[in-house]
Amino acid sequence: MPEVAHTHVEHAHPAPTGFIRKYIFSLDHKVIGTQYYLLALFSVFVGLILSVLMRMHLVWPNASIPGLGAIATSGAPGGVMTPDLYLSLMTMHGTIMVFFVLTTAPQGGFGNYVLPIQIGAADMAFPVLNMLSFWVTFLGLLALLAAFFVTPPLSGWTAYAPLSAIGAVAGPGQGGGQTLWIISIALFCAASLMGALNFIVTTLDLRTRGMKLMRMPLTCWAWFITAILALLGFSVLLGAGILLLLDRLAGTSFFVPAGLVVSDQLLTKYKGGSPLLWQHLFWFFGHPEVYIAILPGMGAVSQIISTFSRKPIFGYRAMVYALMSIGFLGFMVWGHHMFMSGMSPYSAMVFSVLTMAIGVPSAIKTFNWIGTLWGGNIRFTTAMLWACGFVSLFITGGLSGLFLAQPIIDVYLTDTYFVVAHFHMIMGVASIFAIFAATYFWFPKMFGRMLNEAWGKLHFWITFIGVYAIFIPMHFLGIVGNPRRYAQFTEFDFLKPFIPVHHFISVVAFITAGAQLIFLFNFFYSLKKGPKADINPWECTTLEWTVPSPPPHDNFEGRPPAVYHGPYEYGVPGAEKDYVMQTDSTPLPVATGH
Amino acid sequence: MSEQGHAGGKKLYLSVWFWLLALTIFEVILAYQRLPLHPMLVILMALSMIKAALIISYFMHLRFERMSLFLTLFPALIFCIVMLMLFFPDAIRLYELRVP
Amino acid sequence: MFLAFLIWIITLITMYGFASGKWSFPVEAATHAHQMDRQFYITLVVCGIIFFLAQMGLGWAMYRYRDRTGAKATYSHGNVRLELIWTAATAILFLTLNLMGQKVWAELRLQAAPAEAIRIEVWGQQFVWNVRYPGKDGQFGRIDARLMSDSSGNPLGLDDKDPAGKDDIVVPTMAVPVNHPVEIILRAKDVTHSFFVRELRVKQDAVPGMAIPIHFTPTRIGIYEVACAELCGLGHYKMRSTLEVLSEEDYQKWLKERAPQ
Amino acid sequence: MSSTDVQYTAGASVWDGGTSPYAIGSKKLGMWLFIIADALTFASLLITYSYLRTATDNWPRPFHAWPSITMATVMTFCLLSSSVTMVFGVAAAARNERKRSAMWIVFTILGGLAFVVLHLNEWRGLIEEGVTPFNNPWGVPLFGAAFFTLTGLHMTHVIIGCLYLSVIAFAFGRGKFSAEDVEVSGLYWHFVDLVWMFIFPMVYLLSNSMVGAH
Ligand code: HEA
Ligand code: HEA
Ligand code: CUA
Ligand SMILES: [Cu+2]
Repeated sequence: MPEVAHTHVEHAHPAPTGFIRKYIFSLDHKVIGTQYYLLALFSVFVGLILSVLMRMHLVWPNASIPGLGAIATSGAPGGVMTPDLYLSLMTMHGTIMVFFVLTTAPQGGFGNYVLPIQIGAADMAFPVLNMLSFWVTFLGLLALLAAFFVTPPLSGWTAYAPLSAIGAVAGPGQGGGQTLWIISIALFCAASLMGALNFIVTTLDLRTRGMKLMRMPLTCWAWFITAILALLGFSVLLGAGILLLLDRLAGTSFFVPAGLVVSDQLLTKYKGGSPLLWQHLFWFFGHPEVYIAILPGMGAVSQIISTFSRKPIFGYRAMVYALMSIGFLGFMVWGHHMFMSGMSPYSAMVFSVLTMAIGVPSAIKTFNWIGTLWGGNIRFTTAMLWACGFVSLFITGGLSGLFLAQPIIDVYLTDTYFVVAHFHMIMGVASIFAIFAATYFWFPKMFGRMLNEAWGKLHFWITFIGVYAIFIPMHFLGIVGNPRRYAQFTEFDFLKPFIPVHHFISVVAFITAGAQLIFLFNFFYSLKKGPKADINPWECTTLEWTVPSPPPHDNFEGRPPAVYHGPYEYGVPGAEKDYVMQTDSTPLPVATGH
Repeated sequence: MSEQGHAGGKKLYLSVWFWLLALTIFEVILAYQRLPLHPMLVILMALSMIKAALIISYFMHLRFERMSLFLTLFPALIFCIVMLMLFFPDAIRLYELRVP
Repeated sequence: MFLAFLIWIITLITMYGFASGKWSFPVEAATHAHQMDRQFYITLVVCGIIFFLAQMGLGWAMYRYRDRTGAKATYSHGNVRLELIWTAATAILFLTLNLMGQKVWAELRLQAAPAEAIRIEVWGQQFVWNVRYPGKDGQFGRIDARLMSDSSGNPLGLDDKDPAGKDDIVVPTMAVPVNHPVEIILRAKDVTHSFFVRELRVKQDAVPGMAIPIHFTPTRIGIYEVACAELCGLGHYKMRSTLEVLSEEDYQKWLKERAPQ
Repeated sequence: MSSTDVQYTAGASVWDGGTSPYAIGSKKLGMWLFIIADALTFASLLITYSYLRTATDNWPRPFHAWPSITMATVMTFCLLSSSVTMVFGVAAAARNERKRSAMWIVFTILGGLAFVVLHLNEWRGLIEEGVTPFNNPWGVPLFGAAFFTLTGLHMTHVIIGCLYLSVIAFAFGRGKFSAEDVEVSGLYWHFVDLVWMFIFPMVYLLSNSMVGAH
């Protein structure tokens, strides 16, 4: 080990004492991480309930749901949902899930909690910024929920202009609610930028002695690269959001062309803008965003699979390079969402090649996960089950992306349920599976107690079978041409034969959604009553397993550890245990090639 | 934080300032040369890039930092801006397909 | 290891679902439809094989290497040669697949419509379609947004001062002759819509402020439903019209019946 | 992304942890990253402007040598000069001459304020001529929209910068904050200056009344 001059930044703020400073406006990355996690947990259940309501409306458009009439008097008179309420539910479902669940839990939640510990730091680089970023996210969530109660917006999570830009003439939800939606997204952008900046600086500057870049756990790499994507992506979305807000409030017309006639009313206010411009700006952010949603999950899954296979990760360097190239290519493919938008057909060809190219690093990751399992001695804990489920779902969802990536096939499949199936498989459930895997894995560290494994497994089995049963049939619906974002399937002759399939999907969705209550119960029950967790229940090698569960205020109590090994030294021949901690200063018994 | 603080003397900064002003004046004069729009755009952008480079390297001290800082920050920014340029084929298509 | 079996079973059911033929595209009613479907099925086979191998491999690894008491995991950091091989293999596979598809796309979208194509304008608005034929003179008349009014029966705002517009036909459903190239010019009055006819394998957004041309040649007589495939507001789900592919004589008759006096 | 691994192989020991690989404080690195993000936000607006201009016929070119172009040049002068005074302020701070540093920063703020005042005056003139975000006397309403959005966002940055620098000058002069804090605020200020180096030619010079068509 070369001795490096040690100029570690000492932990500036002492442990706070009052309740408010300790739990509400806390500067401790662990508390903020937990806050993020709980925010995501709340949001995911809101999103889940919305999806259940959506599935109800799709198959029983005229049924009256008891109690709903009282909550949404205009959207559901007498408890019967209107088509516009359906679209609002869908918009909210998509927005909440993408922004407030998949961008918060894996990065803001686990990243915040675990990253500083894994690299041996006492906290994030900018604790105050960290706190701000959480609270601004929280404000964003409030604004979004408020939108739902003002006039729920209905232009989808992609908010295509002019529908989203011209105000209430375009539909009942396009008034104040849509404005709040944009404000919410803008706040979210600001918060994510603060968070991303903090993550990058922390990873670069606060690694402890010996924590070389190529010794960082893959989780840290994933969070780091995600932060870079977020920094570059959200800044563009922020610009786009400002412009859309101006279109709505200041009378500019960046995204609205002249001469619109909406329900026989000529809009003279707008002149000369371009709807495609919004789509470009949105997807320039939007595609990196979907990788923001999944890269941290990939990191966590790599960590978990290696740990429970008791085997070093297969091809550590290849995994790092694959993460980098996914991130890099991720900025060059946004046009695949716009093949049929009126975009130049030449651009479509370029975007198509680049999109298929992303399959290559993704395949490397898949192979290496399987390669890690291969020859291992696999311990099927609940966390491991979720991680393996993730790999299976990622393959399924990723391959359907290859269909959509070819414009000639996308002509038919775009905006059908095939797309819905694709993104639920890979994002809706693969990423969520990674969150679950991470939850079962880090819960003991975060809360000092173990989650119940038996319930966890039951939850896993139902969810795994459930999501396949929900989303595989959606591919078939796409193939027969069922368009997405339809409130009912009663108006088209060709759709009527497929209503039974929708029935099947809905029923399975209700069961699967119900099964999530098992998780909720397990979570809160174990929080209070679970068995106490040891320092290192999974016999894992990374730094967070060298500190007590839960870790003390500044993690290492002022004595940052030194690191001597790569992160995944399992099953080392000749070592006394079957794993070697990163802090273990004895050299490995065999030459490892590192 | 200290060693590079003294990297340049007053004189250096004043000469950078002078060059920035000179380039600005040059741009203004150029703008009145009745060039067609596109060559003008290219020249003006090139000049602005030089100005930006002067500000970044001297006023913002990047020249006196480690090369790695530059490599961390700017390739990503430049890459994204180049990517944003991919919007333009569409701007031209919009120009062609536009209806009043 | 139970999961391994489950993954195998799910894989097989999924593959059966795709292969059963119960879920297939609607009939092919345009010249390019066949090539398009073929590209889809080639992709399906390639992806199907990858899907099968990857899921089976995943399941096998989980089954074979489940926790065996006393056993120890093999210690390996990976194998660079193997990684290079599969990286190259997937790269070549994906690229070939892509290039095959690009050819069809180029024929469909990069080439302009043939000169003899019938030109029709299709207009989207919340939540109906309007179709305009140029009439005998082959010229579309002038349009003025200020005159657009559904209630007074002039949804497209035809300006009656323009003689070219006198014989324009504006109707809510459309018809085209079989085996004759058709060029459709997509327009939108208010927000973005998308013109979708399953059997013709046609889909294209209609964007306000732009006139987007697409072309195809129908090959099969029949009545097909036109759907809207881009979220356009609360009536999106019922924005329906029909497209009839007629024989040449029927088509001329159809036009005559609708020509303005 | 790919740059990081270049550094890794080249950088040897500084990347091994326990120290900042760039030998600068975290705050400075943070400000640099903020600048990258903010630069992209501006880039997205400038691209929007260029996109719309490319797609539009007869983009107005209303700016005459007097007053618009001249005033904009004077404003450029103000900003550039304020950048130099800021550099001197930072240098003084590094030598720990707190009072002198505060003085230079005050000059910087004055430069910024001069810029804002001139700019607002120009806005007023244009508004009197009938330019609004949705209309203007020369057709192509997007001209006003793009103009006010771009310059407005930039002016907001200048105003925020003035406030930020006031806090720094006041506190630093009184012995609070470190030289690094001054340097970091300087980075922000130079960045605001830098953005103007692009807005000035793209919005003003290319819309001066003598530029060729389209
Ligand atoms: C986490 C989120 C996520 C991820 C990771 C992806 C990944 C990919 N996506 Fe997806 N996508 C979305 C979320 C995501 N997507 C969302 C939300 C939408 C819809 C947005 C909307 O309109 O509302 C969408 C829409 C979408 C479209 C637009 C469809 C349309 O609207 O018409 C396209 C088109 O190209 C596409 C392609 C891809 C591709 C090629 C990948 C690739 O990255 C996939 C790569 C993975 C693989 C290829 C599988 C890897 C495994 C192997 C290859 C194993 C090989 C094994 C052997 C050979 C044995 N996606
Ligand atoms: C993360 C993303 C996510 C997730 C999890 C889901 C989950 C579900 N979604 Fe959703 N969905 C979207 C993202 C997501 N969706 C998006 C982006 C759209 C597009 C919106 C638009 O068009 O604008 C959409 C649209 C969409 C539609 C199409 C609407 C239309 O086009 O008309 C439908 C229809 O059935 C649907 C159904 C469901 C169902 C039944 C579930 C679930 O019920 C399935 C079962 C659920 C789970 C297995 C997850 C439970 C997870 C937890 C409880 C997590 C715990 C969390 C922590 C530990 C932090 N969704
Ligand atoms: Cu029209 Cu959807
Ligand atoms: Cu994408």
